[in-house]
Amino acid sequence: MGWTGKILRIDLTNGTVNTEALNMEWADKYLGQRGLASKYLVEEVDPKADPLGPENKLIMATGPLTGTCASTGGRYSVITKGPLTGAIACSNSGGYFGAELKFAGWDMVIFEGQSPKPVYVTIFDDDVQIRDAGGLWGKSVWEADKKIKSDHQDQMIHVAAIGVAGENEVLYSCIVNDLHRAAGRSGVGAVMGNKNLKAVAVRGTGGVKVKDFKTFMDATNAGKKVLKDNAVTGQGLPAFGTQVLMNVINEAGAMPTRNGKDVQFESANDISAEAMAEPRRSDGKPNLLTNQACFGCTIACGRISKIDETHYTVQNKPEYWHASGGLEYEAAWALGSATGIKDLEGLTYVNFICNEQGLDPITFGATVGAAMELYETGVIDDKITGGIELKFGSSEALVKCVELTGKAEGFGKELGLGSKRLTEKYGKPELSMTVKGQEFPAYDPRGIQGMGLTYATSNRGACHLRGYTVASEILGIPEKTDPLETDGKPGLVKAFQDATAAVDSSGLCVFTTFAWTLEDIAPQVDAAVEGNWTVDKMLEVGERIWNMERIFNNKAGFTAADDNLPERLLKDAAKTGPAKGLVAGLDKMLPEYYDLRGWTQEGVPTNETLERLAV
Amino acid sequence: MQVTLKLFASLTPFLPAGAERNAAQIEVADGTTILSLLDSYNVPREHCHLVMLNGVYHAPEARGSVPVSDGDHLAVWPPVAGG
Amino acid sequence: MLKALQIDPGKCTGCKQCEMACSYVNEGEFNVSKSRIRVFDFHEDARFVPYTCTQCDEAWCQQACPVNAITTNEMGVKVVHDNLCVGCKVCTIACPFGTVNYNASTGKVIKCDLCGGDPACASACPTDAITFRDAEQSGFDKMKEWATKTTAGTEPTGPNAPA
Amino acid sequence: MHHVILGAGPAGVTAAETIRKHAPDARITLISGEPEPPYSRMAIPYLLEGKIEEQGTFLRQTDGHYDDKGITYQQGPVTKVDSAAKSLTLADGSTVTYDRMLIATGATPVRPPIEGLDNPGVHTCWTLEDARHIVKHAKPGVPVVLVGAGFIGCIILEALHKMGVNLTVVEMGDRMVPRMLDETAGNMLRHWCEDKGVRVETGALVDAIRSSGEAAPAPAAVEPAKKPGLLSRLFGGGGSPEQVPEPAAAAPSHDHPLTVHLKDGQELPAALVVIAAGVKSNIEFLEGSGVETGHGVKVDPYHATSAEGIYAAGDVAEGINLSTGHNDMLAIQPVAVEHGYIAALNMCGIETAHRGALNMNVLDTLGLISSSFGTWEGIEGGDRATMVDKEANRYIRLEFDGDMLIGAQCVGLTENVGMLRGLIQSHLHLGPWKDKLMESPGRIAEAYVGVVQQPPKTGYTGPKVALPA
Repeated sequence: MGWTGKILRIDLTNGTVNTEALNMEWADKYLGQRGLASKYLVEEVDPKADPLGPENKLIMATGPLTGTCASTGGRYSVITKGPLTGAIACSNSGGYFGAELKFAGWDMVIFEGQSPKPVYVTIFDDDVQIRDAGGLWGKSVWEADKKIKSDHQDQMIHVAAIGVAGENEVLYSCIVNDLHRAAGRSGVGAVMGNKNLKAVAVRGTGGVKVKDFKTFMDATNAGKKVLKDNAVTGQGLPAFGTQVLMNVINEAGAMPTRNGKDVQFESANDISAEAMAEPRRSDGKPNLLTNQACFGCTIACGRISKIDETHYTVQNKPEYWHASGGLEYEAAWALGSATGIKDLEGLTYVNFICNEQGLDPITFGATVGAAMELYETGVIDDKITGGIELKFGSSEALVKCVELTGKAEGFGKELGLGSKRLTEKYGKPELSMTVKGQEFPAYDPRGIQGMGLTYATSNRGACHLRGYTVASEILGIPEKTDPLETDGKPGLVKAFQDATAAVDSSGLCVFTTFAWTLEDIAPQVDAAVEGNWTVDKMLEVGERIWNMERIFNNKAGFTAADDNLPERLLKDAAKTGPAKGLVAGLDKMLPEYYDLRGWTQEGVPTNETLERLAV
Repeated sequence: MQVTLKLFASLTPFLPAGAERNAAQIEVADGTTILSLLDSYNVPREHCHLVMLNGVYHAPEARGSVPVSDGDHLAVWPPVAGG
Repeated sequence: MLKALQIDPGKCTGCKQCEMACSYVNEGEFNVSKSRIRVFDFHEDARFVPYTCTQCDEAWCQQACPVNAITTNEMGVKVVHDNLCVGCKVCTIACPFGTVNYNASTGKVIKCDLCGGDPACASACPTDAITFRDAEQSGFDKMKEWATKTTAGTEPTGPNAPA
Repeated sequence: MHHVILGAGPAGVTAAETIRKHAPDARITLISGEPEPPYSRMAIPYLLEGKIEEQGTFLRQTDGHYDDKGITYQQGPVTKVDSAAKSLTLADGSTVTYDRMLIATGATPVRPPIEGLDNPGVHTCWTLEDARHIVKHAKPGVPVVLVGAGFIGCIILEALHKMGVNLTVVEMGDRMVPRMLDETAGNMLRHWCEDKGVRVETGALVDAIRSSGEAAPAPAAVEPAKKPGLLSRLFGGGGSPEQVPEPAAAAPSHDHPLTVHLKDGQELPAALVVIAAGVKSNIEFLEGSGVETGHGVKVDPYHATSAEGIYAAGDVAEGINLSTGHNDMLAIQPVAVEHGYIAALNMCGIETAHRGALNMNVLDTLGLISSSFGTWEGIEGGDRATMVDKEANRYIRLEFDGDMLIGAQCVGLTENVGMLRGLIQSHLHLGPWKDKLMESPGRIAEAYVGVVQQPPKTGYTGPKVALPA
């Protein structure tokens, strides 16, 4: 009920497929998706294992609400040891793939080992096959998606694939499903590529049942009403998408700009949600065509864009003249603000290529930003960049970079390392805007202090989705706190982290929490699956997951020293905006955070904590 | 005195004629508060969710008493979010 | 006054809540592959089109049924009677809209019956892309018009006319 | 005005009801050739397999339906028509006069030139009466030979298999359902049937059906029987492999009442032989009536015959084939209904030309579903798209004229299959979807919806949400 109770275990080394029953004891302790799959990973993978080796595993997992009519109940996560960071990685994606996996009858798929040759896996209900991917290798995500559907003559198949970036083990390559939804961060696509696994194609015709349909329908309907009545989820997100934040964060002086040199981008409004909806000067049509929902989502924040056919990026490439996934805020920030580029059509094109070749646009954009700083400060020159004039603000440079990085050619090979390895290579590690090797996203901790602690303590490296205190500090959800203040933030960060871990494990999208609290979510989970799923239990599960992930990372060699921020944020004060003169006050927050977590000041969970949570 | 009024998302239509990309330079009298300024442009109070004066948020209860000064930027959004 | 499903593809976001509501009401589980309504995804055109039976006036399916297992109820809905349906599938090829489908697990055909007058797809649609409204007030939608015009031979201008 | 309708099949019943709708005061007489209430032949196989009772085969399910509609239901059959006197003679010698008459007498099974068709235990499968006989003989495990794997044969095949008999099907053509499916599809069906334990002999002619005590006419001329294949060893029907067939004159090698002799010398034991070798129109009674006939009754686009006041509809009529524009016999249920409907309108004085019926069939062969539409064999110069997946028993073949779909056949595809009819019948231009279908013929549903639901050329685009004013 809710869970299908079945797991697929696919050994790529030996080419075998086995099924097993879901460990229900673990399901009761870790719920599903992020939590439950992480439990399998920590039990089965040595924390010191090479992420890009056969001993690492790659798990695709759904949650108990995936494939139900709960709003946003279409999520799945990819769990593995991340090659960008060396930490546990969990990357969450929408689209339709996750629900389809559930309809095919599977809670999760565990990929083990390494195939001797490129393969793809088809999961057509109970019929699971490892197939030769000779004809797919070297193709983009979009080409692979099309070819798989065509080869199997079934357009209802949903495909999660890596692009050429993943094949080349670009350290921040992602797994793209449904053409433009992605398990984006931490390089989960490189793990798939390392396993020689090009794609997973799923078609499910089975049904999903829940424990108590009547109660479930009541709970989910009540939840949908809350989303509809809420101004953010009912109007703001569908109309403007996440990109509405471009001006908000810029105005608040927390927009990391030009590799974090500035906290405000003077051209933010040229690449904002408002700009996307405005008719273009060139052809009178807006960049944004419509919004799109993921499976089961009653919010529908997804952007669908069409590039101006006369724009230099596509004028000779009619294959890009169709609609596809448009800019979301993080992508627009990384590709635009972090590089100082204000060319909306160019950014849309680069975003298309990121989707097509399977690149995480956050890390890619941030890495280009770092490379631009290396170039402008004379650390690297045209010889190294292969003639690319890598100046802040150059759309042409960014476009060349994205085309090379996906293919891992020329300077693209170096960009594929991510900013940490790139800047280290040229002796300037301080220019990498990363935590645990992963680039931080679109919020500058000097202007939003809580996010500094979120980045520093995130279990998968710098990330906004591990504890989105922006909601409180800037947007006033659930209540407004002062973004420039560090007081109270450790508690806020911990609460967001635990709640998010629970939501990520349920099959739901974290964006519901702009309107929902666990009070709205717990009844939906409780009606779907066995076990008394109260708010308290959800929070306890969230905290348990957080600690489990932490322990894995500690065993992998991470220490309190890694709970840190780039020097620039700690030493160079913001130059403009409300945060002018401020640096990130991490030192004021971290000790209290460890205390609240029940960890030692070395960042290690105490025995009491472990016992309390039964990790 | 001169103030920059920025209205975003669904509030854009309330900007005066001549506004460019969500912003308009407007002339205001001394003593104008955030609230009275927004009222004078008929921006519905219930939709003024995020109100930032020079990037600093002001809660609804403070908007009637905080005055705007020459050169200030007043930016307003309805309830929005992202990620 | 008869009510009918009105579908406005321009409002559809592709969330498939209609398919889930339909399968829940009719199959007792969430199973979009057994839904009577299907959302077509025209990705490259950024367009989603929900599609189901229009309950056309001179229903091909009803006329084609050899055993009178499809009848029109007082609300104008074409209903399949499971006790009479022999599973011959003639209605599935006779319906030019392709909205009567064979269900191999029951050996009978399934089609939209408007949930007995309270269609779950319309209730579940978050954007009003699917609504259930008075048919005459809102005018027949395009498909229904198409359907009424193409009854066997009665309307010389319908698509049944040789090109 | 007295409307007389000969034949109580789908065409006749639809016509009677349609006349009633448009002529509330007319007198309507429906004359049946059989003693049963109007029923559907199509439902007989389902009766055989026990899915329904006899009542379930009835064309209309409401008690007193014909009385309520003021339709006089009378037992025929009609033996003679006098179109000059507008009168007809029934089998019991009584006469009926009419103002308008509809011939909807359908067809009867062809009796192929095979010796021994009159033996007990040899049946066609056409009437309820036939069905009753078949049920009596077709007990689980007994050997049954089905002669004919055409459309009707295959439907009966399904029923016989479900009844649990030990079945052999003998088809003259080189594949199953040769008039509905091409070689690829027909052979797919054959392998499917063989996998389910049905023995299929294609390209095989039946020489004779003899009761098992009977001696063959020329014993010396009989060739030795082919060594039975694996399937027949597993499932019976050919005796044990070691057994050398005895000369035909000797006692039979089995204890079943019938033996089916094939031209190639094989002998198939049978407790029951079912003949499904095609049908022919019931037009003998029209001899000398003045109604022009060919294979069936000739009609104009209004379904009027050459005789004044007489119309024809259904399997007996040579109506217009939409695909060819020529008169043709399409003996299928939906066409019979269409004919009945058009003829009735014209009989009521509502002039309505028929633009033609689309040939289409759907067949469930032991769970493998196939269908074909229109000009499925294609035309010269037209494009063809095919998709074959033998492993999954899936097949799609589309035939185009320019960018219009004109014919199609499918195996293993049931979802939205009616859209094939929609596209063929409506002559919609597929435009860019044609190329997509050439590449992926399975995208037919998308193509259909994509073509009929074009996006508006102008108007609002943007997020689908109601913004507050």
